[in-house]
Amino acid sequence: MSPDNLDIQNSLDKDLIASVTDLKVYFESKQGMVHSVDGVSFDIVDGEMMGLVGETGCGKSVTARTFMQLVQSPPGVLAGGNIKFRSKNIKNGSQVIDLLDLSENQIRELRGERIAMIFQDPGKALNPGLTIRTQVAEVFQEHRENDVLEKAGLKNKLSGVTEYFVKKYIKQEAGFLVTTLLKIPPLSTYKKKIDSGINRLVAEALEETQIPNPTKVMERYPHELSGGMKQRVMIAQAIACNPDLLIADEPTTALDVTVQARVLDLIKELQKRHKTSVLYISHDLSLVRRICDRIAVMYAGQIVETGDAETIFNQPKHPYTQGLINALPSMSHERGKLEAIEGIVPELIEPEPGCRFVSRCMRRKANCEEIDPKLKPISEVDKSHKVACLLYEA
Amino acid sequence: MKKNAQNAGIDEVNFNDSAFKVRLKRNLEILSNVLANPTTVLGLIVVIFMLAMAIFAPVITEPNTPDPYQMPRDWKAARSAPLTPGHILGTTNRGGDVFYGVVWGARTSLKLSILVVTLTVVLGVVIGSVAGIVGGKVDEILMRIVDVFLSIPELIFALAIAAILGPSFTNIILALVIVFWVKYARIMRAQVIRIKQREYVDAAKIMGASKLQIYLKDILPNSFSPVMVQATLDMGNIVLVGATLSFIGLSEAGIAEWGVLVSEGQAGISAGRWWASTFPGLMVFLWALAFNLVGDGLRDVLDPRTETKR
Amino acid sequence: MSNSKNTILSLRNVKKHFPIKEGVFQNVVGQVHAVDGVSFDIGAGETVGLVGESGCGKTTIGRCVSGLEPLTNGDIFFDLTPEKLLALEDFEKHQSEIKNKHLIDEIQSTSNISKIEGDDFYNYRRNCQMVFQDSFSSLSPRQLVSDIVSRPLKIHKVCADNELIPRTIELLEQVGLGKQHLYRFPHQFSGGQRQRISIARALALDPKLIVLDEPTSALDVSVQAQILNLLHDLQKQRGLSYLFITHNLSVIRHMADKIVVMYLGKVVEAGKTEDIFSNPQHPYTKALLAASPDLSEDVMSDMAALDGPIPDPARPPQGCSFRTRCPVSRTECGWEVDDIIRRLEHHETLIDSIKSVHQPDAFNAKLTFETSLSAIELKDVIGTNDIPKQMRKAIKKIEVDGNDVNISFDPVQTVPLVQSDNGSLSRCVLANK
Amino acid sequence: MQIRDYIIRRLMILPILIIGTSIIVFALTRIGGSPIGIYLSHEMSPAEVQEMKERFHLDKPVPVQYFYWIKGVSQGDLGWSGVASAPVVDVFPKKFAATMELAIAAGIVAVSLGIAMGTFAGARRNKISDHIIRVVSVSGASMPLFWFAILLLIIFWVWLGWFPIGRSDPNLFEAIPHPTGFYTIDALLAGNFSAFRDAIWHLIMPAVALGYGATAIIARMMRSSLIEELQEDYVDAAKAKGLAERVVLKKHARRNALVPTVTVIGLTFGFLLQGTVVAEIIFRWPGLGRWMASAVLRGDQATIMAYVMFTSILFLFVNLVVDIIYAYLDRRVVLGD
Repeated sequence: MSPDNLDIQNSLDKDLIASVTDLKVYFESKQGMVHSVDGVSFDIVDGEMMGLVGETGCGKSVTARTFMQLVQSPPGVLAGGNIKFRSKNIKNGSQVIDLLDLSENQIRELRGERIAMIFQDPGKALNPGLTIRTQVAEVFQEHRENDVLEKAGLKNKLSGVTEYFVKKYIKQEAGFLVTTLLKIPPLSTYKKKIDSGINRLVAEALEETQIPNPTKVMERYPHELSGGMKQRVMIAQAIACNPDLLIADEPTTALDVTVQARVLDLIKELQKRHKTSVLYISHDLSLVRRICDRIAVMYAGQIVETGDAETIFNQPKHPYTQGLINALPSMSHERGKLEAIEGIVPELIEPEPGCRFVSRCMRRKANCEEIDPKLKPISEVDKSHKVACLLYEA
Repeated sequence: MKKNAQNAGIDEVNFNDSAFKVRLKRNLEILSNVLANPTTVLGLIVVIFMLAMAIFAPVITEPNTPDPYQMPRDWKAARSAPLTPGHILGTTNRGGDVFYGVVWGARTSLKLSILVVTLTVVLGVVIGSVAGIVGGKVDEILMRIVDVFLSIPELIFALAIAAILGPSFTNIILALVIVFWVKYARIMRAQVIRIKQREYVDAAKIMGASKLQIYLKDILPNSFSPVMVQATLDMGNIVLVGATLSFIGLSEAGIAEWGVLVSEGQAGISAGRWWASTFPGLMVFLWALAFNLVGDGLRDVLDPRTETKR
Repeated sequence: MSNSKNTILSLRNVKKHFPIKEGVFQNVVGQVHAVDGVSFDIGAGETVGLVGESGCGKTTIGRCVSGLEPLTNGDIFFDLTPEKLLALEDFEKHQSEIKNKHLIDEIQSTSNISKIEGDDFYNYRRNCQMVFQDSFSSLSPRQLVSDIVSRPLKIHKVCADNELIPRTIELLEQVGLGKQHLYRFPHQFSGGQRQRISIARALALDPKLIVLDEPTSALDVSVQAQILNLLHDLQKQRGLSYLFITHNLSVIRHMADKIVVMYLGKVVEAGKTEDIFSNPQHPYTKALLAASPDLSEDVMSDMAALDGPIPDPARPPQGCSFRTRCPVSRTECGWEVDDIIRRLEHHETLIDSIKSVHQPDAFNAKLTFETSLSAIELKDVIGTNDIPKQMRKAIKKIEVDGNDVNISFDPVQTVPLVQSDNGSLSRCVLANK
Repeated sequence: MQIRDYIIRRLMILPILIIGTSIIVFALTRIGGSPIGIYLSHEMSPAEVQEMKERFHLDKPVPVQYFYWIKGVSQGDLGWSGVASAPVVDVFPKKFAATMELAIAAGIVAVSLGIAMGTFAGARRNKISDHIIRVVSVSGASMPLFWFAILLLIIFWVWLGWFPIGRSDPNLFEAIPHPTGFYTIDALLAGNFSAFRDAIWHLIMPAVALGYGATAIIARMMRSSLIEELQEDYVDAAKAKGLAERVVLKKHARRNALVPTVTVIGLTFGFLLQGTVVAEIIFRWPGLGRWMASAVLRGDQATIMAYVMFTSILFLFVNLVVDIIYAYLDRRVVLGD
């Protein structure tokens, strides 16, 4: 651990698993720089579910992808900020690292192992050309070499060249020569054992997400499964290594309501059982309220309000959050009297200073167009409820 | 207040816009997108150069009499190397001026490609549209015919047709038309079937638009861009195949055509007279390359997938 | 139902089946029962909400109503006066003794949308318009807004050429756009604005009915609210009727006067909005309500989740089609042999050892296993709690005969829609009592 | 549709296509003036012509003529080749192996090089190597084969003298038995290494010339489909599992990108077949293509008909195989027309 990492370590509160500070991700375009994520800060409390809510194009998905360095560059540009993350189960104990500082190889060790991700459309996030087994197996092969060996009954039983070959095979690093050698005796027996070991791990992982008949399902191709089933496979894959942080990017948007309910139940249950922290991204405020402990509301690349779920829902402070809640058709509204937020989302190309919401805001003040509001605690009492609005600045 | 104007975006009032102006602006926008790609611009420059050469051929070199499309023969200067006075690119074994062939070959190629592309596009679009719209048995039969045509490699097919019709430039045109229309029929049918399922076609049906109206207003304009891309590519390909047929010997001997010239120059190669084949061949290559580059550029811009994203 | 108003649309036992083609010759091997006997009425100025999950047939109904799909069976009547509706209902009840034959004939020739032709059909086209979910796909990318909105006016020659543009501007203004938007292409607008253009186009012919097929599903909540308000205002101003198709229950509660809940091509519950939301009768409706996070005010309440997949609509379960996922199923739900086979999903070895299934009808079958042990195992499994208790009770006979197992159930008819206490219709054996 | 049904359907359409092709070929001979030309070997008197007409059923209606022709073809009667002064059936097998050897060699060059180049360029999008490969592949697709071949000839035969032309050194191959007709294989079977070297040496230039265009087409397709696959969500999902870039590329993206490329490879085969006509003329390769070229020039209809029929049937079969591979590889597709 290098000395400059030490002060970062000090700066992450003990109860947090991750903390995003002033994150800026821009995209190059013909018209100019698009400020998709523009100074986003929020914390994820260890063992809790954090909801990141916002409408289309507000930058929530980009934020999530930045955790894993999955933003394509170019056109993506990391313009500033950091994401501190407490990686807990690594050999030398828990340590705090800046996810954006990691090299390609370092982040790769974390992906799927300490941080995992569930994607919006399971139909697209599973490779159509590979069986479920092959795809789920990869997680174990990449990160759980020892478990595979143990399941195969080969732990501490291998040595020398055999061990080298077998490990290469598990890690998917085997070239043509090794692959061929593993197909002929005596090495082929090891290969068979490894394969059946992997099979058992995959079946267990699928079982965990309540997939009926895992040994059958795993031989299928993605298009042979229903949407809900595919999402379960994605979840199984994500939690296979029992990660510290699970990023769920609109995991139920592509599903029907009743299926959505099942998947949500499953995520919640697994989160409780494994004490995983979750960053749950959604456009649906009422859904997030239901399963998350804390919520951050995003608008046009910035966080406008954050706090615990009930507070945000019952005492929203930011005009945008209020508008969002009021726009939901609920019992209290008379027909045709929804409180819509008029206007449209501003362009994010080289935005001017000032509040992004100003053009649609019903409560704007004279200086809203000039001053960039900062995310600040609403009161001395409740430090966790923060809002970025001039109305609440003294 | 700059910010507000920006936020309002398309709400800005510009009432003097007319439909014509907007369409013109949109087409210019597409054009500027096409021109944003440097390789496309390069292709376009070469295309313009070639077209200029074809159009101004009588100005660049003095036309041969009586038929300017026939190579002039200067038997005394046969086998001259390039940079010989009067024969800047040298001459062939039989005294044909390579420069004359290069310039008038452009004119021949332009004639060939425009005729073939126009005829094949019309034929293909009509047949493809009928197959796509009528569907059922008609579609099945038309598509089997298309399959049969596609099952003979195009050069061999054209070769056989031209051979049986007898060697002449007109027969090459005919042969190429017979071979090339199928592509357009296929593309057009696929497009029509794709567009037919769009909801705006449903919307037009619900309005009560007639089938002809739907075809002309909804289906045709929205399915034409791949045809246009293919036509651009074929402006090059047709010259490529046409020149190959000429090279094999299916044009009238002695006409000012690049393939004929390459073939004529071939005889001198073993004696080291490289120029008579190299220059006209280079012209075929540049012609095909230029149209290919422009076609690729068009495809990138007109691709329906990128279009919906914008 | 009030007697003074006309009924704009009346669906009577509408069926739409799509053939399944398979094999080398693309032979028709079965029918997907996309819509399987649906009836409901839409009154003048009324909004009827059609809800259900994807694949339940709601969109197909929208397409049938707008005349895009011919019906397999049943009738759709347009604009019936109260007398005509009464006559029609009377005719259906007592087919043998037709009282006023000429009125029925008149209705058939002027109001039945699959029978009317020529001018009458043209008239229907003007009066029934549609707004689609995907505003990108429903607006031609190569037409200007002015072309799109004025097109219906041109087709029906509603106004003179020089009035075309003023009329178009008027329409745009009604949906909250203006003349500055006239000469723009659809891709230059945001999703909400494109949906407004679609609505303007639908309004152009001044229709009586608009079919709204998930008009706000692709939009963000804040924009959705704008569009819902607009739709409501237009309805008030023009006395429009809406057939509002959606999967979103909170939207439907906000918009609809009456609700029709569909499951597997059939109506499972229908009634007034308040009744259905305050006191749902059908277990499926209850599950849908519980699964919608924005409906229940109690945050901590568990979301009711339904077990199992939706059955294949090519072979929909007889009896009650919801019983395979129903948390409160009964013995009399109409269990059949397929249910047992579905349950065997969880018993790999058993389902693998089935050699053949001989099934003379849905309620009787002979399952042949590879070994007699498997046959006995099946009987054992059926005895355990892996099989719902109610289903077990419904089995009339189960006999092991060597490698064969003979199973039979009591045949049950399709569960009818019946009036329940709160006045809504529900298709459930529980309401049947 | 099931893969099995799809294949059966394709197999059932095949005879229709073959019959269709034969009708076109037959029709061609009827357009081109006197169909009797096929059968004439020397000038004949009107009486003799009349007799020939009857002998070959040319006085009957056209459909009947077609029937007799097909009957003849199916019995191995492909007519008399004026160019070769021998029955077409006898000449065909000798020339066939030469052409196939060339086409297959070019095919191997094109497929291996094309896929490698396409993958390389697609994975390094917008880097220098990608630009170079793009230039090479765009120019390859618009390169006239007759010109490229002549350039190779000028440079490597006339100027540098590195490669010979023709098919082989006749001295080396006279002594060797020819069980397959493929000189490279025959030389290997005979264990004659210098003959093998000679065969390869003669093969390189024509194979490269012929293969260049096909390489370009395959590389271009591979590049664009790889780029498309790399944009898919599942590639991100694979990365999110912590897989190495190499595994993501090889196991996930490249595999799926190969699917559309396979179709192009099938079409490329037609490209290679037709290219042999030109390549064989220029490199003096004694194959079917060169025979066809001289038949074309001399109006030898029997040879033309036989050649066109043969290449299209071969092309049809190759594409059938490719389609089956495609259907097998791409499990996503709902198969159909």
